[in-house]
Amino acid sequence: MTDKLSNAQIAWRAAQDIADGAYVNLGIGFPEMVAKFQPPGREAVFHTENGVLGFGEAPKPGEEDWDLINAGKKAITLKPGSAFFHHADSFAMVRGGHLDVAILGAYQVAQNGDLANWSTGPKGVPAVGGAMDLVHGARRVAVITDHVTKDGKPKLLEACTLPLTGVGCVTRVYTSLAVIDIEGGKFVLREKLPSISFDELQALTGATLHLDGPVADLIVPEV
Amino acid sequence: MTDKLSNAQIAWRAAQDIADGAYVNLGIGFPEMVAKFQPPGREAVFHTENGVLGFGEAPKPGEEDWDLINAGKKAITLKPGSAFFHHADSFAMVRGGHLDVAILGAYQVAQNGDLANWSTGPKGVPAVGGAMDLVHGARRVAVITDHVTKDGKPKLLEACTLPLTGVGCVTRVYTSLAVIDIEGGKFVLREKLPSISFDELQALTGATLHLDGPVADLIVPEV
Amino acid sequence: MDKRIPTLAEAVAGIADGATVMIGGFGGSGAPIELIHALIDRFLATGSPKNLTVINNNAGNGHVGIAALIEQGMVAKMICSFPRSADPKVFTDLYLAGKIELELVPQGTLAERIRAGGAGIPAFYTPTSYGTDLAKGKPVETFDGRPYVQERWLKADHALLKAELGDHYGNLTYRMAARNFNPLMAMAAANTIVQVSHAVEPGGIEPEQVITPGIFVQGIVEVPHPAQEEELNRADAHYPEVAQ
Amino acid sequence: MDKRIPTLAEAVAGIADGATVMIGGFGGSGAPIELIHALIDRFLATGSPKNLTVINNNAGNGHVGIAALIEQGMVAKMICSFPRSADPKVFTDLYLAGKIELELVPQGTLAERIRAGGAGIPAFYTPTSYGTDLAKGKPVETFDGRPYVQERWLKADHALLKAELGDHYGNLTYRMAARNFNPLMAMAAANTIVQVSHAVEPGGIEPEQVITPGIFVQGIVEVPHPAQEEELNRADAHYPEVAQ
Repeated sequence: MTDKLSNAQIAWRAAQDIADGAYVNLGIGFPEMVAKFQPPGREAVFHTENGVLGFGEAPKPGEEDWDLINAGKKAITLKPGSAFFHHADSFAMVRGGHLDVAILGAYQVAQNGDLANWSTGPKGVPAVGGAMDLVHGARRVAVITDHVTKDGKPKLLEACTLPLTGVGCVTRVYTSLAVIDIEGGKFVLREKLPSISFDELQALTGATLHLDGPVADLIVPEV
Repeated sequence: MTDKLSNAQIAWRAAQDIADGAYVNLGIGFPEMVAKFQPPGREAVFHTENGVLGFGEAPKPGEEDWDLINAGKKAITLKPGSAFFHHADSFAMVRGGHLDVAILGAYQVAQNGDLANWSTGPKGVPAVGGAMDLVHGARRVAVITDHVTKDGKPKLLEACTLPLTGVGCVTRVYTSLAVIDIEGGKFVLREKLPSISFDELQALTGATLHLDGPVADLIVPEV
Repeated sequence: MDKRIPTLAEAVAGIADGATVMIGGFGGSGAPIELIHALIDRFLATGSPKNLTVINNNAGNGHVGIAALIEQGMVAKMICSFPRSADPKVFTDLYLAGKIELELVPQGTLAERIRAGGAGIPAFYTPTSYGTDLAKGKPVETFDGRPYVQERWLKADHALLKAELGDHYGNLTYRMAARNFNPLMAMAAANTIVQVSHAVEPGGIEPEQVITPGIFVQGIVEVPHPAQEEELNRADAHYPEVAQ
Repeated sequence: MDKRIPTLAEAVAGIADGATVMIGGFGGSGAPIELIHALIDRFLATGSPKNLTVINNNAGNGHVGIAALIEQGMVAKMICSFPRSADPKVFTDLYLAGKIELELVPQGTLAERIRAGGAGIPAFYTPTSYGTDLAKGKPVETFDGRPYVQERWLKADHALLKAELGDHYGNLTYRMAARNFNPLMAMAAANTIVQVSHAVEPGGIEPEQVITPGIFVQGIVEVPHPAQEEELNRADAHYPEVAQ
């Protein structure tokens, strides 16, 4: 196995594509990390499903107010210019196309943009939350993920085998090895770690990687 | 022509049927008069389509604030416990069945409860406002009206001839001569002026008046 | 992030010929008179925008605001619930002459269609208008034994709105019943421009008191002491001013 | 008009076996812990209510609130978006044993279905869940070339909610993100009962700051200094209290 980006580094890379002034929803867990890496001089406004816009980072331990949480039920803080609203207004923002970008985790992504990130099958208690709304609402839906599963199997596939979250919704995938766009039903490689060859990357990917112009080096600082 | 109730007296009679604690919408114009005649000891809360609940009477001339108006665009005042909301929430109250009663004017009412009160035909500029929502939203839809048109023609009919506002929506009609319920597709006479005979009333009504128990005297004070 | 626009002229500069424009207000309450008049100024100076589709509960009163917009011949179509008014001459004359189109929508359906546009709901069912002329041609479906009419969302290219407070992020509050359609239209337009009576710094509106969150707003322009349509009409005002 | 109810016991007295009950809150934020515990008290004393259908975003955490309600065996069915939790034992065990029914609904669809119930909209279309297992069996229609799933309204016999301020008319405000589903559920239940942290006189809430107008509320009961589910769970609380 070659070098790969840490989760923090994947989040850093995804953060570089968030424009100044963007309204952003970050999925529960790993994607929340993207907020830490906003480039200097750019300001994004973060949305959480449970009715807060413009929140800030976590409070210090012991200073939590449990009426002020995010969709992951973690305590948050407010920044000047924040707003509260109820769940129907919150999902009007989502479904109505008012979010510029949603960044989500994934179990699997297919080359046509299908996403599977809510269920690993019929075992256990199913839970979907707001993921199905986000994938059909935000103007741009991006995924951050390890390039392969813990046991080394591809997560980028010709077709998802797990239950779908949404159909044809993902347009860019930031992995631990590469940045890949989804265009016209194909994976198009944009950036890859300099330490991995195209053929090595292709071998770790469950569908054909296409080229459309030069592939940039994916260079991410230690974070 | 026999004696008849004034508009104020019709409004007075309709007001007697509004229970304590009722949420009420009064149509533009003549129905607005009902608010003046709330019986002592009873409190109704008035709703207006443009987003106010719990408003009071008109301000003194010269003291109007034109950001504080009712659906008829007349200036109103606030009472303690009032609330503002937007138009979608306002019609959620209407359509969602949260109003106890709506009292509306009518061009025509049919014995099956059909109401025509928005258009006198293809001439002129059509305008519907909130009437079509109110007739299918409030738990009880009552009409107040002269018993006949200005030229003496019946307004209570077997079937409306003017464009409908709603189908089968009216359950009680307060006229200048009588109080009539609509039940099972029939006009059922409940009260009439003592000075008019049943046959005289029937002659002024465009559909059969049914009896279901005794007919009370419609006695209304000078107001 | 700072959504403030310095002038009314810049605020309305992006509205093109043929655009669909939602205009806030119910009668004169909440009507963005200064934004509308800025649009008229632009039209008088440049001949554009024209052929507008305007969405508002009414079709203007007197000779200011929406009535003045119609009077200038800038409006090809009105979508509204109550185009009659105490002084209806402008719209009425054009309508009866067949020179302006009207889509008449029940008021609650109009509000809900606009909200649906903002909320990503392409269609919904309502009992309103079932069995009436206004339901003609629309799909009907029965739920739980009761018939309902299918209605479609309404969206717009632009919304011109009036609010009380507005901060740099576009968070808004409204003054009393001037709220009406304004928060809904903010959601349903691609470009929502708001005249605010007081521009405040971020933090100048309590987060719990925000009525329209800034995500729905593209620009605000401060108009202190805005004109009130009702008062203009009582003074028989015309826009642009005419020699009496 | 005075919608105040003196005691929690009276506030929950009207809930019958088999009732559908919406319970406000998202996780512990906005969860009406005291109302839920009053319902458990009634069940322990009388054996009723049971066979409840409960609508909430989640399926409880730890051993208080909704989790305790489920633990008592009072709940036959949950309608929610995210029944998994950090301490999911109660719901999970019953669900995997086939002893409790689950209707899983995407969170935005859940919110919109509840709002639709309150707003008299029997059905609407959403892009959410199209092409997924959760859309199975639901009508699909194409609007403007894009497929949408038809969803039905959700209503309830009762709603148990938590608010910050409540006046005699039932006008409510909420504290920060504790708003969440509470205002929607207030609209969608025939009998909406709210625990408020501060009961105030009419006029004690500015009309522009009312979030839930009183027309949607049947009763309020004052619960000063309400418990916070998250804090109870961090203290490993159980309801009713158990010997450790």
